[in-house]
Amino acid sequence: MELTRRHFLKLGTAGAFFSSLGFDLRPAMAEAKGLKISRTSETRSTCPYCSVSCGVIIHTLGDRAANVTPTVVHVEGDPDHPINRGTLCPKGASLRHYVINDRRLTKPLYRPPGAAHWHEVEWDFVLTEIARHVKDTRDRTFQSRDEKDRIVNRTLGMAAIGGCTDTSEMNFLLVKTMRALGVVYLDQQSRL
Amino acid sequence: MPLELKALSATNYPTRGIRETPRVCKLIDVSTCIGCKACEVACQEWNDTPVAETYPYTGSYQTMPDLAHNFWNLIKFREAERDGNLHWTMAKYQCMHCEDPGCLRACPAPGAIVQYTNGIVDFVQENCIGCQFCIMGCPFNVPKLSPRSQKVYKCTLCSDRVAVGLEPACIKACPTGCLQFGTKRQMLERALKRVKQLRAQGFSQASVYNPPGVSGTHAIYVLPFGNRPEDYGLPRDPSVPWVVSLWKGPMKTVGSALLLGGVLAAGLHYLKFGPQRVERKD
Amino acid sequence: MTNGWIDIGNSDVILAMGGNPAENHPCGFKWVMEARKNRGARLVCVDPRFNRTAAVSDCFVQIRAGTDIAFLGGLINYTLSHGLYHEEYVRLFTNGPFLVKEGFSFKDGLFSGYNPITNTYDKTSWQYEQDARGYVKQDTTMQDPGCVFQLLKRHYERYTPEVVSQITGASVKDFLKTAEIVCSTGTPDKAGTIMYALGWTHHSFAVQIIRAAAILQLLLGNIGRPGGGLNALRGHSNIQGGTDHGMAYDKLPGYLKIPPVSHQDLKDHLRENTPRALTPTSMNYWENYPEFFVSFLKCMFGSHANKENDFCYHYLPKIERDYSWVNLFDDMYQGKLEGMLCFGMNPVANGPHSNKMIAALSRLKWLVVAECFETETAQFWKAPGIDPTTVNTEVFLLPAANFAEKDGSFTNSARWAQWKWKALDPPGEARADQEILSSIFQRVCKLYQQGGGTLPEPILHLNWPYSNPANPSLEEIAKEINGRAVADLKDEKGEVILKKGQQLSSFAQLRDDGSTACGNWIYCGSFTEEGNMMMRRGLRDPSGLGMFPGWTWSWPANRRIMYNRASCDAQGRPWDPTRAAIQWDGEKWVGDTPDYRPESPPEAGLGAFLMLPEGVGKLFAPDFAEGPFPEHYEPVESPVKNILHPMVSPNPLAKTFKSDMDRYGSPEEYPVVCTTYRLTEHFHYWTKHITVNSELQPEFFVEIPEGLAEELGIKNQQMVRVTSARGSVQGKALVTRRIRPMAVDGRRVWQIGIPIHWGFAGRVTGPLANLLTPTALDPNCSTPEYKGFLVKVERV
Amino acid sequence: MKPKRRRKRVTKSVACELASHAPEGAEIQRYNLRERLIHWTVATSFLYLLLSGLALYSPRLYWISSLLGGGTNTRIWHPYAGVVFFLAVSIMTVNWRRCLWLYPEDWEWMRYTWSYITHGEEGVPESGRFNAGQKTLFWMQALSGLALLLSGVVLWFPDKFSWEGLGTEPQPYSPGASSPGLAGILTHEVFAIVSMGCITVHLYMGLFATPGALRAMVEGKVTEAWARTHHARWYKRVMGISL
Repeated sequence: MELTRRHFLKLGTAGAFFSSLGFDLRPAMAEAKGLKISRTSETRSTCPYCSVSCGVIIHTLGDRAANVTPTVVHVEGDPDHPINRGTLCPKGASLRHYVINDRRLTKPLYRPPGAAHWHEVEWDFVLTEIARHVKDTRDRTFQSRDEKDRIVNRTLGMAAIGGCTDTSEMNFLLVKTMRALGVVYLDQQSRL
Repeated sequence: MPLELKALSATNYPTRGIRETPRVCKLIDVSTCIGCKACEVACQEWNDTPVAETYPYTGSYQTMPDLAHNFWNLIKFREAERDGNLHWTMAKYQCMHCEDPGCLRACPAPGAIVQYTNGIVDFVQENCIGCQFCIMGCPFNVPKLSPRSQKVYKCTLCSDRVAVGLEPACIKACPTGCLQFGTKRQMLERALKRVKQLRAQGFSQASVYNPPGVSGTHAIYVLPFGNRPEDYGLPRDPSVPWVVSLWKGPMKTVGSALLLGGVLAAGLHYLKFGPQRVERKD
Repeated sequence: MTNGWIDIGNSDVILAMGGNPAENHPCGFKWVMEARKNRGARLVCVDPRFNRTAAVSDCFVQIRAGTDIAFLGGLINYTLSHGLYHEEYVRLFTNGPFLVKEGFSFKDGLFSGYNPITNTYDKTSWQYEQDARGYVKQDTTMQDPGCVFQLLKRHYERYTPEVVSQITGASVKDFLKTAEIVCSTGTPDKAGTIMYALGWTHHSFAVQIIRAAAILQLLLGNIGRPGGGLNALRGHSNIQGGTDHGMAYDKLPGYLKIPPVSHQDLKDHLRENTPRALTPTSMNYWENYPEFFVSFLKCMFGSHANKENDFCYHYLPKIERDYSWVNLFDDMYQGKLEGMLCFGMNPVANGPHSNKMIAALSRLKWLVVAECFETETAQFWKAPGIDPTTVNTEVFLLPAANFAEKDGSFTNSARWAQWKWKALDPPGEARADQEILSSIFQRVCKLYQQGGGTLPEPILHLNWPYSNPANPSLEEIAKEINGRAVADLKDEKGEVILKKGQQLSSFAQLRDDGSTACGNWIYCGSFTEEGNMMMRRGLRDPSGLGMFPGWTWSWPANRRIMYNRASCDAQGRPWDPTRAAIQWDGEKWVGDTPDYRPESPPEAGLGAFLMLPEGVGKLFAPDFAEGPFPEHYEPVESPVKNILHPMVSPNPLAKTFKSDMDRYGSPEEYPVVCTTYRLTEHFHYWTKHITVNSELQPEFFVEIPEGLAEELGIKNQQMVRVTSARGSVQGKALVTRRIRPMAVDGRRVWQIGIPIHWGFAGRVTGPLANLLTPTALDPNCSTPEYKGFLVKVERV
Repeated sequence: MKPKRRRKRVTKSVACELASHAPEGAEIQRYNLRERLIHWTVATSFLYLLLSGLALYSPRLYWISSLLGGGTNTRIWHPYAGVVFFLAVSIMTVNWRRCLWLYPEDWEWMRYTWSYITHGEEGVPESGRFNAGQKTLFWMQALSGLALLLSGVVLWFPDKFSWEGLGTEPQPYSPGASSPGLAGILTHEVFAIVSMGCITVHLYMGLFATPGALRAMVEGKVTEAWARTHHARWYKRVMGISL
């Protein structure tokens, strides 16, 4: 849900007039500093950190016109949110740096066995390789029946963990796909 | 809530405009501060004050020993034993926005420090000449010089936000309601109510910190142990340093009078006695 | 959480124990402050450290890490012996009047039925006396010595203030002060809440701590009431959603069970999971397990699932033992696994015994990590002290989008499923996790289609109804989770209530005949024909209690307070009219969504706890591993013997491991109790990548009490080394008065604290706290014992 | 001290300085090039200090900073000018230390100050190269200069001279009056006023009240009559007229 921010009138004249001898500084004083979020796009989101799940507003640069690549310029609490009512903790308040961060991963990385460094690779390569590994491991370690000849239909050589940092929908998809693959080693942060 | 000027540094002519604006105030209820530092981050985030890449460990939970040119809002952590009970006090520290600001009085650059009618004392870096007199004039040791820009910075009470009807960033962020914002009257009322509550809870010394030495401030505190402001990192009886008062007051007058008097005396002397001609004896 | 964050503002007494909400949930803690300011509520903090919650509490008591059951047992005893319990509530809404079978006993730290060889309990002697119809015999006067209430009294008699003090290290005075405040809410006009988090769950008897708290809250009549409840604060924004959607080895979405090996067909499984009502008034809602389970299978396998093939029951894997986290890594360490997919998780940092985690990972053939940042897990092969050339694991590190770069819902600990919107695209080539997962899965499908392989059907028959199979939209998945009618749904009169293909609006519409498909029954109603309920932003609050029924959507059925029937007396009138969750208006229950049959009059006396076969809250719970009543056991690594029963000192059922890396320390060698914790400035292992947070808390440190520092000659900011039986960490000392020495059983015991937020990957690095933590598990939920283990401290 | 010995030394010094002997009726060299260079260095730096100082001293005069390149430039260059000024004055002091020393006859002269001011020439003792008024003015100026330099350094580097900067315990709560910076402000202000007072007198005397004085400092020469009138004793010594 995006709301267009109200357009705040700029106060005073933007171009301040300085008389040559600096006698009158009043116009400069009367000019309010521009509000940095007055023309940003607002997106309602939820803080990804703790389980209070505070509402946050992400302010992105630009009005989403075709030629704009938005970046986050500010994050603030969502004052409408009944729990946090606009407030945030020091982690939520620094969310901008979580999104815009020079340490973010931007390329798939691959580390062959025994290598001491990462290799930048293409998506197609990693997806193909992973799919092959998944299938091979499943085929190799799939157990249809246990030692007592009971149907178990499970993949014992593969584990999947994760989810708590992601959406419920992603969690569901993870459970759905992993159970279909027969994975029994399935767990997440809730146990930790 | 448009900003209207009340006072400009180093300016003799009247600056006060005709619009009436409510006087704003920040209330810091120390008894509800959990030291989460949301205000510290909100301040940095809103004001885009970048931080250093290397960080010294202070040996306590406190972020840094003192305010900095790019850190205008600091929670001071102190462990104190009172009546056999351990108290871990956390109190936010920032510009107090004095009604009678020592910084503004000490500043020699016209318009580098302004006071709006709503009570906000703001530094206008475009006009700042970097002389640091404000630092000496401040009884709270708040303004800090940026080594890079050679200008002085401090909390603006988010004048840009307040001007368009938003609350300061720290106030908005504060999760526990320890920080509140409104008119000075409302905040004083609220503070007194809270003091009453605290006294009923056994904090017999609870009081409001609104130091009269600077004619009151636009950031006021509720202190559970109001008799010991030092425990919260606040000065006991802050006032504009007498040197600043003397310097910007009587001394300016007397000095100017003396100088002007000297020039006048010289003129008079010239008129009455004229120059001393050389004797022509030969 | 049984209640919710805002509801804490309705409390009179708040006990923060086993959690540090001021530090870890500041925005939720706001409501504690509101309660204090608006209601004059009192906040009690019980913790091993004087933390930020303690700083603003009315009463702080320091206890030794891992002695929570002793403290809570003391509170239970105080409540019972001083007659402070809410008697009518206990009679109406708990199993206090239930009679327990004759043979039940407790002696020397063990309940009846203990088998020392298998180290398990035979629970038959813990069952209720039943009458001819199979219903539980009751004594409503609660005087029968065999009734739960009397058994409870007897069990906790031993927890006198003196004993509590000896075990926990808190003084008798402090304990009594706490007890007086906490146990003051056993009256209809008072409500008290308990806030807990990982300080309780990180023990080898974690579940029993929470059980003890539940018993206390039931005795005080606080469950189901506004301002009451037992509130798990939880640690991650969507940990609740993850749990709800079955991200656990033994669960399926909606807390359905992954079939055990013993259930060889669907009928078995449904029968074994459909409980029988234990009282005539029990609603026993799990009775509907077949509806939920079949609808889930329909959702999974779509048209392939039909009655004839048991709805593809055998496409699901079966389990026969614990495959949870620590077992997973133990098996991995033993070389039993080949590969792992890891989405947004960092086991090296957050599992116990990091060194074992690293050793385990290096025995994998392949590892896939999808993350925003390069984590310790992704780069485990270059961890300090590891020679990368010796590690043969193939590692794929996939750049993932973060929260702002995708939409979807997070469910908070108050069960609110809240939709969020996408703000911008992921950076560079980063992709959303669902796209990564689907792309992998689609490729796996293709491989199976092309080259066959072992049992390809579950994969090829998996229902994949998304418009872009390689990148399903989360909205489509949300609709799938909610569920839809597979055929026209008709009511008893034969009238169509929902047409084929329409979204379901309530789990009451679920069928076990395959005519409905539902991904997660508890989320049924979250995305109906009216649209996405999780997007709602209504701010109406008719009750004035902060329930906000129009704000997003809360499971189950948009209910904000669980067990809310218990907030009213037998006649359906609220215990406290100023805080009415629901009430009977003569025709139906009004207020919050009732946790009850909406039209059932109070006179019908239907049980208030509708999910339980008992129909009432369980003071006595025969279904937990180590006993129906919580008993104090020492942590696996403890400085002292259990003074209640020295022969059974730690939890007899606690699970420990036997590999060469699993070592446990003795108090002689490791005399100091250590606990790990979070700081408010950091989030888990994420924010060490962020400058701002790293500035607020720049470095790993060790919180050491002043007296211990003096003994060891340590000054503030000096480097110290903390060593456990498993590893050691070095950091600067933070010498503080906030942790005090304790007299435990006549001995002086020191405690130290270690924050967890650092690791070897990040903008700022530091030692992993989990290098120290033990691999000891709770028998019920397999949570490791991160809190309260033994270390030694030295100056470097 | 023995006056006799001192006298002797002075005589020698003056003789040294005035090597060139002007013929009767012609002009006398009063200041050599080096002296004039130093004087004008002092004067220029003082003028800059005066203007920039005035800009910072009073808001009414802040406009002067515009002439000097703006407030920030004014603030930046003022202390450097101060250092130049102080160095030049130091050289001047060393050079003129003897002719600027206050001797017993100067104390005698001072008794006739009023008479000197009112041109009531009666009884004003003849003066040497500089009269006692000039000497006093110089010393006041030099001492102010020293005080301004010292206090100026404190104001130049306030962080170094804060309590923290000085290595003592931080005292952020003591009202600022006790901080070295504030002492600096007070000192700087007082001596700036003294200094400005002195310069007023000096300028008046040099530009208006004593025709020929400016020429002496520009061209270095004075007429014999001028010398006789204003510095009779000096004149006689230069001319070799016995005392």
